[in-house]
Amino acid sequence: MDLSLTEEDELLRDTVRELGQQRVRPHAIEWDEARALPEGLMAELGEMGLTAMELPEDEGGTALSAVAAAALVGELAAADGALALRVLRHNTFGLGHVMLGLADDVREAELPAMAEGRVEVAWALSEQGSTTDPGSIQTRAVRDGDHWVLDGHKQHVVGGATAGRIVVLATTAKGDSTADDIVALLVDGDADGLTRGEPVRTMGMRAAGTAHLRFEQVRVPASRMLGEPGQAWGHAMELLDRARIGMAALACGIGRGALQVSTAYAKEREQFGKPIASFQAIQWKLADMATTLEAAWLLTMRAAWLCDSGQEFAAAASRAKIAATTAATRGCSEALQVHGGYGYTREFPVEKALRDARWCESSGGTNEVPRTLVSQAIAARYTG
Amino acid sequence: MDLSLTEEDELLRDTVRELGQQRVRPHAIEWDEARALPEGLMAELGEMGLTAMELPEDEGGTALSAVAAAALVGELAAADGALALRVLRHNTFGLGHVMLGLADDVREAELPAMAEGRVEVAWALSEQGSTTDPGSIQTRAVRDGDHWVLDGHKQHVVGGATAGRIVVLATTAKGDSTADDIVALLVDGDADGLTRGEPVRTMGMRAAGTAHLRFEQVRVPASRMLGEPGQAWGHAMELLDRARIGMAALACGIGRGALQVSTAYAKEREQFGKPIASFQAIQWKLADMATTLEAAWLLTMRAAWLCDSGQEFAAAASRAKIAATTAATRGCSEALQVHGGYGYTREFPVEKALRDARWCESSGGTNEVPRTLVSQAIAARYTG
Amino acid sequence: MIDFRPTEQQRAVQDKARDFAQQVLAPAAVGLDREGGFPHENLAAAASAGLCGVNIPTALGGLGAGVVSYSLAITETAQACAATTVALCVTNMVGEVVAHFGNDDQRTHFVPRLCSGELKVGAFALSEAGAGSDPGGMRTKATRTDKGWVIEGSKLWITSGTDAGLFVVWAKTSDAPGTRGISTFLVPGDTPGLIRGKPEHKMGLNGSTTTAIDFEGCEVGPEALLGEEGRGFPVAMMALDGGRIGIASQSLGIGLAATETARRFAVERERNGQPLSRTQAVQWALADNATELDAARLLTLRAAMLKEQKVAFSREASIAKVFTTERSFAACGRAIEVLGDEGTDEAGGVERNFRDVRVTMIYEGTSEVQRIVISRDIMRRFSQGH
Amino acid sequence: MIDFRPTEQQRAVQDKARDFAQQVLAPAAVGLDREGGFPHENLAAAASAGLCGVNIPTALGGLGAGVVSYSLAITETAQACAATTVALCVTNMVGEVVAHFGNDDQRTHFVPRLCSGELKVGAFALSEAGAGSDPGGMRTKATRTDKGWVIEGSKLWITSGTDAGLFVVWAKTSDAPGTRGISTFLVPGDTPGLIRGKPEHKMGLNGSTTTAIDFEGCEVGPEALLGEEGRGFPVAMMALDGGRIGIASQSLGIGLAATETARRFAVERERNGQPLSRTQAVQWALADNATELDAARLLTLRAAMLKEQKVAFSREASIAKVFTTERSFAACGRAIEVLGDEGTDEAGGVERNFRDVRVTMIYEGTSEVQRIVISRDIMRRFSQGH
Repeated sequence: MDLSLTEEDELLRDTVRELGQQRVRPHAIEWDEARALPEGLMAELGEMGLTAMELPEDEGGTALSAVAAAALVGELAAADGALALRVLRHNTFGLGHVMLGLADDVREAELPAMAEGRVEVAWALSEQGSTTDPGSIQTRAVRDGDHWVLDGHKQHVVGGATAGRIVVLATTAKGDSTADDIVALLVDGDADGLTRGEPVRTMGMRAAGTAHLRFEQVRVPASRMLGEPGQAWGHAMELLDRARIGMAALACGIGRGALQVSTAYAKEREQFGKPIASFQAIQWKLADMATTLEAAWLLTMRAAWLCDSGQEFAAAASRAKIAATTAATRGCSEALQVHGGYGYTREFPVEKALRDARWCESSGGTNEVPRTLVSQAIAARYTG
Repeated sequence: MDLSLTEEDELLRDTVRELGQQRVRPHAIEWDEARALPEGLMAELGEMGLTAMELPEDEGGTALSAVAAAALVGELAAADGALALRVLRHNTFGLGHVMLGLADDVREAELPAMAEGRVEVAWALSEQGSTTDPGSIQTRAVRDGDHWVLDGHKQHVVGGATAGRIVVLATTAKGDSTADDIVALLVDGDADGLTRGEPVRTMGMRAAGTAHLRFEQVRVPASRMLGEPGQAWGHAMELLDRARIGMAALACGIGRGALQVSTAYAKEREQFGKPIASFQAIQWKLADMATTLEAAWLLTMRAAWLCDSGQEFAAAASRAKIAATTAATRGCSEALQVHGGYGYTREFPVEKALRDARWCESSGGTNEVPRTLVSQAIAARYTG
Repeated sequence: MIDFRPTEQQRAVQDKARDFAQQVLAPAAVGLDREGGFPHENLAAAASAGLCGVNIPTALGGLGAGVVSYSLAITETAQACAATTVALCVTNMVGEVVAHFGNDDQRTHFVPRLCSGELKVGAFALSEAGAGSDPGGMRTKATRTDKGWVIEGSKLWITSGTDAGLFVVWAKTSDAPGTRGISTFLVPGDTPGLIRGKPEHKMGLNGSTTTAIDFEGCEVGPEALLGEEGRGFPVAMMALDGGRIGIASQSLGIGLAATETARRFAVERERNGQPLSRTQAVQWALADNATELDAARLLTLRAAMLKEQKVAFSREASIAKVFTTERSFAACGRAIEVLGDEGTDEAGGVERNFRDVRVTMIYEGTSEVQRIVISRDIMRRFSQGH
Repeated sequence: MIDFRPTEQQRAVQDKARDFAQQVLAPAAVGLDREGGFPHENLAAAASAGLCGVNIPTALGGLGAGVVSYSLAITETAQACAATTVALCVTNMVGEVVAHFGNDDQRTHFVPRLCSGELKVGAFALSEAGAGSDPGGMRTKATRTDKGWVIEGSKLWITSGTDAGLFVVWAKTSDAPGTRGISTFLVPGDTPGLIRGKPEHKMGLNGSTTTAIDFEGCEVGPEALLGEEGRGFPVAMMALDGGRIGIASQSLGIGLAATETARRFAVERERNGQPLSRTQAVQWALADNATELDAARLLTLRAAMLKEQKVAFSREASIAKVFTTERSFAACGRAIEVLGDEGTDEAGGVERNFRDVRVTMIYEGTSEVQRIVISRDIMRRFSQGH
C-alpha cells in the first residue's frame, strides 16, 4: 500500500500548482465576472500538455495516469473551478470520445489541434433536464447519403459557447429510442444550422461557457461518426463513469483552495484584539473542512487508481463524487463564514468557490445518480 | 397569536416538573438497570390525574387539552423517558382506543381502575417488523358464539410485560386482510392462552416493559370488542396520528433534560483551570441543542393546538415527530460529549437519555413513515 | 392559552404584503438581480402600501400593526425579492428606533417621512473595520462644538448606503471604556461631510446596496443627538435585537420561495417517464424543507410575539435568527438538488435564492455571534433551575 | 506510486484476524455484552493468534507485520467484538511503547510476555481527574528513594484496569512546569501499593473494564523507569498518536459491522410486499454509510501507512480518528433506522454497535481534542503556502 505520486507526477503537479497560483488565481474573479475565459488560454495550457493529459505520447498526449490527471485537475480547480472544468470536459469527454471512436484518417487530421488545445472539444448529451437514459434523447440524426442530418436541442453544454468541435449524441430512431439507436457525431463549431445560445446564466462555473445548442438540418459527414452504430451509448456511459473521478478531484480542489485562503485570512484578521484563528469556532470550521476534504480526496485517488489498474471503478468513482462535492459545498460555505461580511463580496474568492462547488454537487443529474449506483453496488455485493 | 399555556395548565406543568425532579429523576437510572418500573408507580401518577389525562371529568379524567397533555409528557420525559412512554401509551392508545369503542356497560365497569392507573392498558398492533398496513396483520380473531378466539403473535408491545389489559388488533380474514377485516379486542392480562415473553432487551426505554406476546386460543367476550366491525383500523390510524404529538413531546423532554444536566455539568467541570462552559466548543453544542429543541417544541405545540382546535393535524404531528426525535438524539449525543468519559458511564443520566432518544427516533416504523406523510401533504397542497 | 392563528389585522397586513410582493416585486426581481442598483420604484410602492412602518404608531404615519405583522409582511416580500426586503427591514427598524428613543421633535420630524418614503429609506451606521461584532472597538468620534457636534470616522457594511435619506450613526462622545461613551446621532443623508462609498459587489442581494460611509468634519446640530449622551449602546442593542427578527423573517421567505419552486418542479416535471415527486429522494428533500422551515417560522413568530408583548426577547430572537437563516440556506441547497442541472441556472429560479439567503447567516450578527448570545443565556437560565 | 493494495503479509494478518474474529469473538460477543466482565479466553486466544503484538518485532515475540497490518487486524476483530478489541489495542500499544523506549532488559523482559499473553494485557495509566486531556495538570508523583521510586496518586479511565499484568504509569518526578518533569514507569500489576478500582458501568463496551488505579506508597525499583527521567511526555504522545490509529480502526470495524447487518436486513426483509432494499430511504442510508466508511477506511490506512514509514503522522491520525469515529457513529444510527423497531433490540444486533461505538468519540482524545490538533496543524501548513 502506497499513497504517494511518482516523482514525475509530483513534479508536474507542483508545476501546475505554480501555474494555478501565478497565472490563474489572480484572474479567476475577473473571468467569472466576464462569464468567459480569455481566448488562447486553452492553447496556453496545451503547451504544458494539460489539453491532452491522457492521450498516448505518439498522439501528442502527455499519457498521464488517471491518478496524475486527477491531481492536476485538483490543482487547477484550487485556482479556478471553471477553468478546471473546461480542461476536464475537453480531456475526459471530448478527447475521450474521439479516442474511443474517431476513424483513423479523420483523427490524424483533427487530433493535433485538439491535443494542443487550439481546438476545444465540447460534449453534448443532456437535453430536457438531466439525461440518464437513451429514451430521453430527442435530437434526431437521419442518414442522407454520406452525411448525417442533425435536428434537435442540447442543453447545458459546457464550453458549448465557444468550442471548435462538439460531440453530439443523437438518436436514429423515430419513437422511443434504445441504446442501439444512439450515434455520436463530431460536429464543426461553425457548421451551418448550428445556433449557440447565449452562455447560460449559471450560478457557478460562470467562465465555463455553458450554452444551449440548437441544431437545424446540420449536415455531418458520415466519416465523423464516433464508433460503430450502437456503440455510442456504451461509450457515453463509460465516459460518465470516468468523469466522476475528475469531478470529484475538481470539487476537492475547489474546497482546498477555499480552505487555504480562509486559513490565511483567519490568521491575519483580528477581532477583540486577537486573530480570529485563535477562536475555537473558527478552528473547528477549518479542522472539519480539512478532515472532510482529505477524506474525499482519498476516495478520489482510490477511484483513479482502480481505473489505472484496470479494476472496476464505477461505484468507487460515485462515492468519491458524492463525498467530494458535498464536502466542497459545505467547506466553501464555512470558508465564506470565516470571512464574515467580506466573504460575501466578490473581492474575495470564497463566494465564487461556493458557487462553483455547489454547481459540482448538482451537475450531471445531482448526487441522486451516484447514490443509486452506490446502493446498487452494495446490495449486489450480497452473497447468500 | 399566543404561545402561553393557560394558568391551570402552567400550574399543573410545574407540579409535574416538581414530581419529575423529586420523585422520578433520582430513580430513573435504577429503573433502567432493573428494566422495570416499580409496582404501583402508575397508580401513584394516577392520583395526580396523569393516567387519565384526556378523559372527560365525568369519566374520572383530567380533561386536559392535547397541548397540556403534551406539556406534561414532556416534563415526565425530562426526568425519565421510559416512564413518560408508559404514561403516553396508556393514555393515548390504551384509554384512547377504549373511549373510541368500548361498549358503555363494559366501560363503566372497567374504566375507573384504568383511569386511576391501577390497571394499565397496553396496545398491540405491530407484528413482524413495523406494521403500517392491514395486510400485514396475521393475528387471527375467529368468532365462536359470544366470544372471539385469538391466535397469533404481537411484537414490541410497550408495557406488554405487565399491563393489566391489552388492546389487540387482529384480522377476521383468512388471506390478505383489508381494513374492514380488522377488529380490536380488549384482552385480560391473565387470560388463558396469553403468554408474555421476557421484556425485550431494548437499547433505550428499558423500563418500558416492552414485550412480545403470544396468543393461543385466547377467548375474548364479544362485548369486549372495541367499536363496530370495520372501525378498528380507522381508529388505529387516528390514534397513531395523535401519538406522534405525544412522541414528539416526549423526545423534546428527553432532550431538554439532557441539556439541563449538561449545562449544569459544563459550569462545574473545570479543564485547563476554567469551567468547560467557557470554551466555545461547549457553548456551541449547548446553543445548538437549545435551538433545535425549542424549534421542535414549537412544532409539537402547534400540532397539539391544531388537534385541540379541531383542525387537520396529521402532517403537523409528523413534522413535529421528525424534528423532535432527530433533535433529541443529536442533542443527547452532544450532551454525552460535553460530559466526556463520565457521560459514557451509567452514573450520569446522559447515556440513558441518548439510548431513550434514539429509541424514539426509530419507534413506530422509523421516521420514514412521517417523512412520507409530510411529503405527500406538500405535494397535495399543489394547486395548478 | 396557546393559539397559532394570526389576528384579523395580522392577516390583513400579510395579504397586503403578499399582493405587493406579487404585483410589484416579483416582476422586477430577476432584472434587479442582473443589473443591480437601488430599487427606487419598489421602495416608493412599498411606502405607499404602508410597508415602511408596519410596527410604527399610526399617529406617526405607520400601520401600527405590531411586530408579528411586521414579521409576516417581511416573509411575504422576501419570497418575491430579498434585495428590496432588506432595505425595508432597515427602514422599519430605523423608524422604530427613532419612535422609541427620539424626543417629540425627532419623532414627528423623521418618522412620518420614513413611513411615507419621503426620506427614501433609513440606514444604520454602526459597524466599523475591525469592530464588526465588537462595538467596544469603535473609532468614530463625535466632538462637541458650540454649534453642536462634529463627526469624524468611517463606517462599513451600511445597507442602502447609496440612497438612504436618514442615517442613525453611532460615535464615541467620550473615552469611557467599553460601550459606555457611545452616543447615537440622526444624520440626514444630505449633511455635508457625510460621504457615501461605492457599493460592494456581492454574491447576491444585488438589488440592495452595501457601502462604506465616511464622516469627514460632518457637522450636526445639538438636535441630532438621539437619546441621552453616552447611552448609545442600548439603542444599538434594540436595533440589533429587532433586526434579527427581520432577518429571520427575510431568510424564511427566501427558503419558502425556493421550496415552492422545487415543489412545483417536482410535481410538474418527469424524469425517465415518472413525475419527480414520486422519487423518494425528492420527497425527502421537500419533507425536510417543510419540517425545518416550519420550525423556523414558529421560532421567528415566537420572537416577534414576545417583542410585541414587550417582554425580553433577545435570546429568542437570536435562536430564531441562527436556526432560520441556516435552515433556509440548507433548504435552498436542497431546492437546487431537486431541480438538478436547472437548479444552478438563473432560469430555474432557486440559484438566486441560494445566493441571496447566504448573507443572512452573516449580517445583523453572524451565526457565531448568535450562538454566543444563546449559550450565555442558557448558562443563566439553567442555573435558575428551569 | 499510488497503490491501494495490501501486501501479502498485510492480507495474511487480516485473514488471520478475520478467522479469529468469526470463530472466537463473534459467538461470545452478545453474552459478553450482557454479562460484562473481562474476556480472559478471548484475549488468551488472541495472544496465541499473534494479535497482541502485530507491530512488534518477531525477535520480541510479535508478528513484525507493521502498522497497516495492525490497523487491518483491529478493524476485523472490532467487527465481531469491540470490547475485546479495545483491550487488544492497548496491549499492542503498550508493547510498542516498551519496545521503542525501553532498554534491552525492559524490552526482553516485558514485550515477549505481553505478546504471549503471559501478562494477560497491558494498560496505560495516564489520565487523572481534571487532567483528562491536560497532562500539565498531572498530580501523581514519583519520589526517588534509595531503593528506587515510590509512586503516590490516582489515575482514571484505565482500560483493562481490573486484570492488566503491566501498567505504563506517568508521574511527576520534578516540579518543572507544564509537561516537563513527567516520567514514565513500568509497573507490574502485582506490585504492592497498586490498588485496582471497581469497573465503571458503561453504556457499552461491557466486555472491557475501565477502572481507576490508586497508587499508595507503591514502591518500584530503579529499573522501572522507562526512558529518561523527565522525558515522559514524548512517550505519552507516541502512545496517544498510535492509539488514535487503533481507535479509528476499531470504530471503523463497528461501523462496518452495523452496515453489513443493515444491508442483509434490507435485502432479506420485506415491507408491505417489497424488499426493503427497494426503498430509496434505505438505499440512501446504505449509500451514505458505504461512502463515509470508505473515506474513513482510507484516512485510517493513510495514517497507519505514514506511521509505518516513520514519517510524521500525528495530524493524519487525528483526522482519521475524528472522522472515522463520528462517521461510524452516524453509520450505526442509520443502521438502526434501516432495521426500524428491531434496530433498538438486542436481537437486531446493531444497537450494541451503536452503544459500543459511541465511546470512540471520547477516549484516546475526544473529538474536540482532535480538532484542536488538526486546526493547529492547518495554521502551520498553510502558512508554508501549501
